[in-house]
Amino acid sequence: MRFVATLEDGVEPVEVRGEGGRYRLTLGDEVWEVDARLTAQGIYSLLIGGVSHVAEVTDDGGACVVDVGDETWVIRVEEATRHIIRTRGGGPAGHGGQTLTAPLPGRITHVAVKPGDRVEKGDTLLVIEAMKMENEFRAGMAGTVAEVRVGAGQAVNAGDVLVVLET
Amino acid sequence: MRFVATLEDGVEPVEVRGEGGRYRLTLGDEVWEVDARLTAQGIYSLLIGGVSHVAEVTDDGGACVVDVGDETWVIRVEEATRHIIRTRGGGPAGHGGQTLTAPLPGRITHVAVKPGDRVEKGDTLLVIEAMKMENEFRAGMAGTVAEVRVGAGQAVNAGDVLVVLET
Amino acid sequence: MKLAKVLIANRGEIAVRVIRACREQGITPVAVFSEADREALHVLMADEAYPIGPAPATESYLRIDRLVATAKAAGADAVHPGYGFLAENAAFAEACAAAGLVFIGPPPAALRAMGDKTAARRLARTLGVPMVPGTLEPVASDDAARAAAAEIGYPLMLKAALGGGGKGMRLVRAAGDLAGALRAARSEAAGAFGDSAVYLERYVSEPRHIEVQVLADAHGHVVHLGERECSIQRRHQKLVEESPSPCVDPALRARMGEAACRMAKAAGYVSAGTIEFLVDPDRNFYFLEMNARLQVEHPVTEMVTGIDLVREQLRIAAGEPLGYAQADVVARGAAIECRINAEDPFGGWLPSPGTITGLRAATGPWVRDDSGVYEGCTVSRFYDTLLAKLVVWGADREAAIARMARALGEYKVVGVRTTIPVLAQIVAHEDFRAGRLSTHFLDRILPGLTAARGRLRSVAIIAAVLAEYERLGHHTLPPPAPAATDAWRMAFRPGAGGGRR
Amino acid sequence: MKLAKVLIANRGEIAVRVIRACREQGITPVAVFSEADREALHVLMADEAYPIGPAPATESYLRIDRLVATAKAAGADAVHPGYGFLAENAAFAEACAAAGLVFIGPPPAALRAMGDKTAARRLARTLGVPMVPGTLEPVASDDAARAAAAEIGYPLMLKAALGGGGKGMRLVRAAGDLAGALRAARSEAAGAFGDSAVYLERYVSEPRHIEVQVLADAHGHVVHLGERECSIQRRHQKLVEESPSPCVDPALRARMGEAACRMAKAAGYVSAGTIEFLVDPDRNFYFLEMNARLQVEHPVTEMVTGIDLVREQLRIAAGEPLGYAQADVVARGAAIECRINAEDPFGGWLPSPGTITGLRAATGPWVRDDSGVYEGCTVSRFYDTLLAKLVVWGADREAAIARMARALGEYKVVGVRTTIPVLAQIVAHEDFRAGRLSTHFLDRILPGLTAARGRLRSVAIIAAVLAEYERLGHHTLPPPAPAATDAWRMAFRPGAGGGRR
Repeated sequence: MRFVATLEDGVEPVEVRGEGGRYRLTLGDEVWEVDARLTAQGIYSLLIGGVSHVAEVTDDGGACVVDVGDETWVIRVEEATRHIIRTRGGGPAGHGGQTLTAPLPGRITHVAVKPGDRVEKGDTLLVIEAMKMENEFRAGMAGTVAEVRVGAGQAVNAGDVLVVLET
Repeated sequence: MRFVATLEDGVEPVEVRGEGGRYRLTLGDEVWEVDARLTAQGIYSLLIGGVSHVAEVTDDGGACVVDVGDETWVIRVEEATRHIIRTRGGGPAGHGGQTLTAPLPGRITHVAVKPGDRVEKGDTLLVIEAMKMENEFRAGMAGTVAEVRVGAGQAVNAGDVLVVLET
Repeated sequence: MKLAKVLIANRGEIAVRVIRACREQGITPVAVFSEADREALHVLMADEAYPIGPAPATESYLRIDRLVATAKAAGADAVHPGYGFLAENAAFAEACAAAGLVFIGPPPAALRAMGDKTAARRLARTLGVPMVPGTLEPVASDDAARAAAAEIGYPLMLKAALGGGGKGMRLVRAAGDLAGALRAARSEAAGAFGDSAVYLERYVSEPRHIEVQVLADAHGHVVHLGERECSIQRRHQKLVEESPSPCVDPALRARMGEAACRMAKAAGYVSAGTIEFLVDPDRNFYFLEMNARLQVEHPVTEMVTGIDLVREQLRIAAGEPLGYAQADVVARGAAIECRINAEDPFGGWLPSPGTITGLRAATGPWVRDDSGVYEGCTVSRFYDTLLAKLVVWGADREAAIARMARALGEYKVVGVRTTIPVLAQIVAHEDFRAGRLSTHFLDRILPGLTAARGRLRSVAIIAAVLAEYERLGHHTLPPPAPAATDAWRMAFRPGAGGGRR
Repeated sequence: MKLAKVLIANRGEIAVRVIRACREQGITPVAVFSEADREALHVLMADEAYPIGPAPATESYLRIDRLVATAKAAGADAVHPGYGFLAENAAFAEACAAAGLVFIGPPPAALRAMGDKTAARRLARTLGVPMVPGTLEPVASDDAARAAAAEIGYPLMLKAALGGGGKGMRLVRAAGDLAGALRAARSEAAGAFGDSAVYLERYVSEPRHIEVQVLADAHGHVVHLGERECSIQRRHQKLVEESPSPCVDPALRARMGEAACRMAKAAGYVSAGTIEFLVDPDRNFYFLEMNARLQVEHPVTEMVTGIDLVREQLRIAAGEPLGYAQADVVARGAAIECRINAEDPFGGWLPSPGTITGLRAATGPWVRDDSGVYEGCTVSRFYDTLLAKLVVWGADREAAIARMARALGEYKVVGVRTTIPVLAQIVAHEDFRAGRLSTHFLDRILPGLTAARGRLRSVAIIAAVLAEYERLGHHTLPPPAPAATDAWRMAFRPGAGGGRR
């Protein structure tokens, strides 16, 4: 079975064969023989050429966060055909803007912008309070505030759209 | 919903009402208000009148083994109607014999009896080796050996019938 | 008097810590919980647990009325406040006393005396305990500030009189910056503490934060239990603590300890408390403030002295004398604590609430895990990010560091992001290993720390791909627990007369 | 020489223990595993792990050829044997040496000397170390036995010369029973050890089993680390151990320690070893045997002395000198170990293999869990029943007992039966609390111990009924981790403009 792994630093085609704990994976032109076991929910034991790895794999909104040894990787894995379909034509067209979604649940304690405001990259947009910490969110680009969907004092869930910027 | 709990020391009718973590149970003529949560597989948190209990419930061949505080109880729980059907007529007729089944997986290291042998209560029937320990099994009653289904050196699974005695 | 039942007015790891101490002393521990905490570890571990209100702390853990009423209804004879929440709240201590409950902490007067920073500094000056040169009282005017500043010299610090947590603080490098800094500090102090008073202090470069643990009974006996170095901080949040401090020798320890005991005695202090000092690169120490509570980082002191601080708090609250003198307090080896917080150190330190879907805590020789969570539990957005404190002991600092590195490598938390990876990098840092610390250490190294990357890239891809391969269900991995039984089933010969029940 | 990579020829908790020590010393730990152990904890924790054969130990963990070949192939420079399996096997030590691998243990000659009980007893006599009065050599004939018995006096013990684990032992109460007992003991010894030789020893009533830990380097330095009391045994299997022994005072400790060091020196012993003594009610001590390995119960010695025994083994194997003398070994407080075995103490002590479906180990202040298992792992029927060793330290014995009671209460294992409930009853027993111990203690109290019953009967019924109620799916319990998020979702107002991604 063919997959494509998309990492921050590149895209890797991966082929997998095998079952029942014994696998042969081809990454680029490297072949890896892997003895893999799921030892607990999300915790994999991999033996590769005698070297023992324990990898924690957490689903994070469609991507995998993989902790192995002292390293952390965010990897999106897709079936090869699905990857091709998704990326054909360069993916969703750039919409020339930026949407700030809440990365964690919390309470909005401060909103610094209103629709129509001009912001520079790094300007504070709003502050979310969670776990007794105030977390400031800044504009990732210069632009104009198109929408502000939340108000101070309001509770938000992770993933909620907060502010939409347009170039 | 009505259940019957069968313990070593008695049979208790139990009625349960409620859902979503809040229950009212009637045991005999006692009423218990229980706030119950499953905190992990088989581990329940019960708050009863402010008293906090953590109960481990393990399935053991149809019965529950319940560990709570420093106590261990083996309890068979049935829906009331099922209990009535099972016990109507006094349950399965006494067959006037005894069947020794393997209580754990292991290897038979010694068989002390053969079909036709007369045994007294407490006589050794066979020995199962498991986890580096030799475990001797004795006759629970006097009788005659009707069947010996295993031989020395043989591996057995938990639940396998080993020896059948007849009175 | 003997304490029979203690209500713990707290949650998380410190509630669990106190529950354990109670149980070991034969005291019945009673937990309280907000609506968000019904399944929290402290609720599961206590003998009794009572709801005290909705999730926000202001409606539950900070509700003096409900806590006192619950303690009375449960028949508790004492209340342990833990740290944070109401631990240093004199009104809470008084409400407990009024209801006939023993407050396990200092008397209200000592709480008030220590809560007022200016009063505490005045006491220190009276006692001849060194302080960073500065104005004892808040400066009344800009002119007064200018005059004082000229005497203290630049750079200097402006600090809010009622401050804490870095708010209302400003570094002033030169005379020209003073006026603007005063305005900013006063405004911030007014906003944060309702009082705009600020005072001036000489700026100490590369300071270390070192604190001394004291124990005082109700009979006038006071001992100190040596120091903790807490210089590794981020935004005034301690992340790694240790005892002893690599920069404190026996002579300095004796002087700091003596000063701390003098402060505690003069304040009429009772119970466990901490005197915080700032230590400059020339090993001069200066009084900062007193913490009238058990500290988060108390375990490192426990591991080196062998003295159980919560047990001592319970004994002292019951009126027992300490029963030992300063010479009986003997430290052995070195201990380090790392705070495992639900934060994403490589993602802007954002808090990471959620469900802990996988958890394997470090354990084994000389590893102590003071945790408030378990696999399957929820990390609520309503409370602070501290999940667990990982503490190790070693025969010397080097052994303790090696053990901490080992333990951090074992500690696995799945489902929420934690500080573990950055803690591992701190513990491996050459400056940390050499004991070259200051409160700027973390700010200095953090920009250079990133998630370790490289060596295990292919392994990470393999794990991710196999997880997806399995999720698609085409070729499942062996289930979590097969092996012996399966092999066994194959070896079983049904023809030999065996039959399943 | 510096050790860089060590193969651990063992499994379970001791393999994990050695892996941890290696990692803390910067040594690469290499695991081996049988087919039953692919997912065992030691495989997950090691840097490397290699298969060595099928599940039965005779085809894997006892295969000297495969272990040596694996160590060489992996590039290890040393082998740690743990305890059990090949730990005291001189042929294994020699095979390692022949392959250029450092064997982390005593030299083969010392292994052979200590493995031969008669030779060890002869050495003890030569050195003037007290022994239970008896025949040094096996008795050649019934007549010789009768003559010796008359001199020793009745009651007396017959013991197999090559014995162990209680096999080939017989208590003889009177002269008339001697001939029959001789026949039985010889036959049992021949069957168990391939040698029918037996010797006679005076019977000591109410003996205590107390052993002394020694450390010896390759440069002739030997120190002892005090004693462990291991009197709580069932069928010669230790269940609870502690250090110090409640019956040993400093003078007795010094005499036993001196005798132990004398034995170790005379035997040319190197590495960690143990001299077992029997102590009678008048506090006379008698040499029993020497264990030329790390003992299961070594952690209690570690907790009171602060000395890491596995680290010392690694250092000694690398040729380093101890670097400290007897006076530097200082014990503090008291430590207790409880063995958590997969056995059903209230079901005839049957082994309980299976899958651990739920696990919450005890932790917190001064609690050490040396475990070889994790939640989800399989307890194989092929190996011994030891799952974990729960160890606590306290400032004194009373504090340690209270802490152990607390820790046993926290320890939850679901899926297999364990010794935890009976350990809790032992630790609560008044004779244990008073330190009134002998090797008969457990046999005496076990018949009176039953699963605690009564107080929680209704609660147990409630839990069982709710589990069934939930299983039937009519009214499910809240899932393991909701609370905050759910409450949160209700508080969320979608009308205010929020939308889910």
